Amino acid sequence: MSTSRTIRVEALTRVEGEGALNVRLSGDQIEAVELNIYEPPRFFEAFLRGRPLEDAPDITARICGICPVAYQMSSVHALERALGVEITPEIRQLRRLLYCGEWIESHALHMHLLHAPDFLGFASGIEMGQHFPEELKRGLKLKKIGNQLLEILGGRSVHPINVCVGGFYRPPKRDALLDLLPSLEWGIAAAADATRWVSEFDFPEFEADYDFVSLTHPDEYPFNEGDMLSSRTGVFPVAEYEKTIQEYQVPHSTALQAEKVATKSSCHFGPLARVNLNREKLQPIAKKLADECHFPTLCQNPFRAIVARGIELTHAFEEAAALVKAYRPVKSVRQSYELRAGEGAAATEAPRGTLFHRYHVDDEGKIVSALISAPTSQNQRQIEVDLESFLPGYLSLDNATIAHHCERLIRSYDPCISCATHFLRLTIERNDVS
Amino acid sequence: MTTTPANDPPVSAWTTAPIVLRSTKAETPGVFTAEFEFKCEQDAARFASRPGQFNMLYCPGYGESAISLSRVCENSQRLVHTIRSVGDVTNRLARLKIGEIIGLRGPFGNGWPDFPDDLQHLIVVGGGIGLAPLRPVIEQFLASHMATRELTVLVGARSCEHLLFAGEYQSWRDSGATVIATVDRSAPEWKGEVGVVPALIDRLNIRDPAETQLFACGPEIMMSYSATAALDRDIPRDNIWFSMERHMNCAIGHCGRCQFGSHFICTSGPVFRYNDVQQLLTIHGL
Amino acid sequence: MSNKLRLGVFKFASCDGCQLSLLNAEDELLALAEKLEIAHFLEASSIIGAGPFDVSLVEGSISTEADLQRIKDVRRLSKTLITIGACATSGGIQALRNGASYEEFVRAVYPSPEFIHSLETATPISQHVPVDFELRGCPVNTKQLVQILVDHLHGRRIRVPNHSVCRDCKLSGTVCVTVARGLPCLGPVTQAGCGAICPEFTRGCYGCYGPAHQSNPSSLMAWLSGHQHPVEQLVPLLQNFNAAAPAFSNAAKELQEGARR
Amino acid sequence: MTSPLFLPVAELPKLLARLLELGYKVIAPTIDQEAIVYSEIQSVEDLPRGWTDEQEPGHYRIKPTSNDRYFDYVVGPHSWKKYLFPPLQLISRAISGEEGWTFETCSDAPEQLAFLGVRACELAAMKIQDRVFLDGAYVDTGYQRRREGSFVIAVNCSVASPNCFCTSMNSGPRCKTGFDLALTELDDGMFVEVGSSRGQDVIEPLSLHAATTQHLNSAENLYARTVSQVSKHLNTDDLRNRLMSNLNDGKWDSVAERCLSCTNCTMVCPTCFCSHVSEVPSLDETVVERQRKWDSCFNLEFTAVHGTPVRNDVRSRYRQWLTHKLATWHDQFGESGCVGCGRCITWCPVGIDLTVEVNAICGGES
Ligand SMILES: Cc1cc2nc3c(=O)[nH]c(=O)nc-3n(C[C@H](O)[C@H](O)[C@H](O)COP(=O)(O)OP(=O)(O)OC[C@H]3O[C@@H](n4cnc5c(N)ncnc54)[C@H](O)[C@@H]3O)c2cc1C
Ligand code: SF4
Ligand code: SF4
Ligand code: SF4
Repeated sequence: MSTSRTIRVEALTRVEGEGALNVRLSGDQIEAVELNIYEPPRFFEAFLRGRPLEDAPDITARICGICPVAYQMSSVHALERALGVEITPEIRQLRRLLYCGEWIESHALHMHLLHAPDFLGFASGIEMGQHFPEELKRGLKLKKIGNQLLEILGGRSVHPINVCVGGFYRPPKRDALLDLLPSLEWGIAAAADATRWVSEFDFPEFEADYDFVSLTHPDEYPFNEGDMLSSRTGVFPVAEYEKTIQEYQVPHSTALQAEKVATKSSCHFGPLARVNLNREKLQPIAKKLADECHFPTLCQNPFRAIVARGIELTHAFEEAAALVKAYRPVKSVRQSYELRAGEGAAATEAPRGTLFHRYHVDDEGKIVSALISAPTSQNQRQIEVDLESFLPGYLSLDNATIAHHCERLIRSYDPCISCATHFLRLTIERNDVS
Repeated sequence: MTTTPANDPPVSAWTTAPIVLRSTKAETPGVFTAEFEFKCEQDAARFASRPGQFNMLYCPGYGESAISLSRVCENSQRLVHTIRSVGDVTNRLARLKIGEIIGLRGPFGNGWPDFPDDLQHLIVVGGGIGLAPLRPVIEQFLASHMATRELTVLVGARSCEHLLFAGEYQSWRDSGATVIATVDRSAPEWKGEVGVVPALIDRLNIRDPAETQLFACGPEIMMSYSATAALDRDIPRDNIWFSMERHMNCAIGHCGRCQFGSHFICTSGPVFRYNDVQQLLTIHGL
Repeated sequence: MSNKLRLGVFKFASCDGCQLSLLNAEDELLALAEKLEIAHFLEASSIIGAGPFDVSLVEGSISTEADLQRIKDVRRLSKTLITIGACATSGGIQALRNGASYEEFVRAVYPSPEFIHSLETATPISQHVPVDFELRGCPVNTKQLVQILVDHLHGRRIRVPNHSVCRDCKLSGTVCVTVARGLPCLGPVTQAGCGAICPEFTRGCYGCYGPAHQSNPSSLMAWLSGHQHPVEQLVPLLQNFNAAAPAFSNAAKELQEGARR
Repeated sequence: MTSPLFLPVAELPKLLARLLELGYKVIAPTIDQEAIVYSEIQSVEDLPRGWTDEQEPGHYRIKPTSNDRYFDYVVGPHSWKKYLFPPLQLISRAISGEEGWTFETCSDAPEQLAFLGVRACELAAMKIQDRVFLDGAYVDTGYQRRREGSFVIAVNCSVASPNCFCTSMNSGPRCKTGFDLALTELDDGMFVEVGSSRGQDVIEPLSLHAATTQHLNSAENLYARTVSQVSKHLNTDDLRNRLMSNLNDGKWDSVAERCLSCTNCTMVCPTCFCSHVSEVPSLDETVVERQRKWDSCFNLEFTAVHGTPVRNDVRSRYRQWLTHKLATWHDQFGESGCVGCGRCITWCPVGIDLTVEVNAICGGES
């Protein structure tokens, strides 16, 4: 007997932004898996046109309140490339420090409030806290330290105000950073403990042969700089990003999806990809931690992304503490520049994956066009592909249980749907995609 | 005749004394009378007030409100306040339970002037909650057994259920006062006056205007028209007194909020001679 | 289950930042959760609670037909409805489309415009349903958000100061960036709430909290444009996250018309 | 008191050292945020030596000078009121215990502050605030403690900005009373006047020589030159009555069209004293602090009675400010509330000039 049924997750929860999932089955055959992002489109690229280029970091930050720093970093780097601005080592370090703040905040949030409850069988972090109060409090404290770091550097944690093309409006106060140092040092150990805790969770047996993609840098764990690296096809320059990874529109979603141009195959972005591709560049304690938690050299179980997140959380605390110790204020951390027409692209590593921006600017400093590729959009196709291979093992279960499992898998990507919908492009030439 | 603060300033103007709610009594819709007692005797000993003064009642977390003493109890540490619930503090006050503690700073303000020796006739005009700070005056007047002198109490309210202290009018009358109540909106059961208070002044029997005093508290417009009516009846300007209301925060003349022209209502008022405010009242948004 | 107040958190077109501001109340979150039952908060909990809600926090603006229906449901189910953030209170950054050609926006941005079901405008919640209180900010301030929830729990009227950013600059000893550095700053016409952080970081305020009480952006713009600040710089300053707030949009219009003349 | 002394410029550090040794925290002009502001200094190196300021309505810049004087500028955005009447103060605390609420009055630990570089108009401003906080029916004990604990070293102005009008307000530029020590910066050092026995005690151990007639002459010349630089004037003749008889004048509308109601003028004014006490409860509401913050008559909520502000438009709020400062202040405190420092003119983001507005509203150009 072959019946057709539809499994629906009407509203994905504990993800940032709003989306749904539709799975159409015909008997045991999966007809379609559709990740439906129904977030209303907000047309960022459209209204960036004609605006002063200085506005890009503040405006693109509003694409996502969870990873505004990522938007600020990708936009300023891309615009600096267009203008030919070289930033100083001091600026570069402060940008890494700012990014540490966002990773800490975002990773601690996702691990403790959004993802861990899945493994322990709770509906929310707050409910989990009734049974794991110490773990939740530790998580909240870790998160808070990330926010404090963001506040010192950026004025506030959501949509910081201190980032500009050319650097920062004002250098952070050294005293404020030094006051935070004990917390950062506490955070290294606490993050490692949190990672050990999540690494003991019961992970579903599911692996896939992913094409992991992230930035890579010869000396550092990737934040703002470097080339793109694909586990399948190797290194490619950021400037060739859209030639390598192409986006397209699907009728069931307001977010665009991405796939490798050459193979029309999906890619996996985010912490799992980064740890797999850049493990050697982790800070010492984080690296030891990865070994200690028996994190596989090539981890292909998406559910284990929570462990990768913990490793990166630890890394971010370590790196932040080191940067704070080394910080010596200089009078200005802002490079001046001359306006000129040009074009520039940059990719940086948002907590949940690579965020790519490209801008054209004119000689009056106005934005002519903008292209923004957000991590969630890029992972969206991958999530659907995963679900297609994950689901057959669960089809004997009732719809609600299947839906629950699907949601768990989706959540392991820490999708930020707000980002995804702002992933819009100016032109797309479908014919080029062959 | 001038008015002077009745007592020396407290140790620090911000020192807050704990007071305990002893009883409450519903008056009109949204208005109730609360009796408090000082928690500490030494606070009670320091406290001496006169009619027309007010206290700052403090509900922690909600804030302070200026509330007049609606009865001045001599030789007693009782504090009687009649309160209209309109917002955070007053609503909180309305929810207090017997025995609960709140804070008090006070008394503040100058209060009503002393009755002059040659006083023949006192006219008290209270609109709405404005009768509260006037009740101590009425009670003091009646208690002083001034047989030859006359007391007229004019009370105005939106409707008869809003007439404050209505249950006491008869006893005031029994003690010799003339009490006339008027309402804006009549109701079937209402047998009294309908209309505004100033209209009542036109009809009063005022034998010796020069020795008549008028104390008013209520909406500014009501007070102003009452004053005009009183002037028409030849009551001298100097004999007309208003109790004014403005936003009050510190009550000690330091926060600037209650400024009204040259005056801080909290320290040089709330009671003003009509002469001192008449001009100012004509200026919109002062 | 208890006499806790039931809280609903709802999202419309937005960036999630205002909801995150609630989760950023790390020190207060657990204590709040003891007093409020988080009945619906997709970002934080898998329980999709049905109404009614004692308090609903609404983030985001209305920009689709479906959302237009949904906000009415939320209103119906909520005793007290509080909008949080610039998106919800003035339309947010996406309201920039309101003045532009919507068709062109969609075509320019999506390869298959026919898949996109969206309204031509992004509008504040109060344009569609009655709102009990609007908390400003892009994003809202966590302290203010916690404060209004606590005030509500204690039966106090919800309110936040509505004075200008300048007052907070002065309270913290920040030197005015307009007067001392010649930077254009919206602080004098913007409602406080952020803590005057932009001037503290030596940049002008860009108006996240929307117009202050009885604000006078026309006068400020007239002064700035008379002092070496070109209209092309001032108009975008007004057209940020509160571009559709009438005081700001009118001032921008005036500037543009003045420049054309 | 004693006859004037002379402090060679090289010995200025000794004066500072003496103050520090006596346990004073020394507050003086410094450069920060591209302005000359008051903050703690450790050495004379922290003073804005060789800098001056440039002021116009709505405009302020600092720039280097060609000389190396320590005090060659006028007043900046800060005033000493931030130390005597801090912008944020804890007033009292309520603590909920088993027997209900108990109340504590809070007072900050008294700090010994030495103010270095107080200008004549600022001395006048302090005296005005003394009247508000010390001379009325109620004494602000915190203010009293801070005021009595502070040591005041005045400095006579060697320049005036186009926004200064102290000569009209009879408050400067010459420091006459209200200081412990007063300095006049001459080419080679400071002409020192001692204004109190406390001042005498501080300066005594420095064993300074008496100032020479030449010093005295140079100082006099400098005063005269500064007076001649004061270009702004306000006709104060009968000003109180002129303003009070124009309260309904239509010209208030014209300033209301420009005024932003942003509070800057009141915040920078060294005499404005409005404040607001608000509740700061702990999350569980078992401890509630009351916090006093600077407030302003330009804020809408300032006069709200049952939710409706009495001064419900910019016109009435600007009028309140100006008439309070220049007219009703006389009634309340027996003098003007303005010392002519020009801060409200400089720091108004749209350059509204009260002297111009007064002339517009009630005439009297002088
Ligand atoms: C001298 C004087 C005597 C008064 N006597 C009485 C009285 O006997 N009985 C009575 O019921 N009311 C009286 N009032 C009015 C009473 O002070 C206000 O109704 C009360 O402060 C409102 O506070 P709330 O927190 O309940 O209202 P909300 O509207 O929630 O709060 C208003 C805020 O404004 C402050 N506020 C300060 N002054 C006022 C004011 N005048 N009106 C409104 N808000 C004010 C409040 O403290 C509070 O912080 C008097 C006012 C004055 C000035
Ligand atoms: S108001 Fe700003 S921070 Fe809040 S949801 Fe909208 S874009 Fe995000
Ligand atoms: S910097 Fe901006 S907000 Fe601050 S005082 Fe100046 S104009 Fe006002
Ligand atoms: S009113 Fe203006 S000029 Fe007068 S003292 Fe105040 S700030 Fe100075």
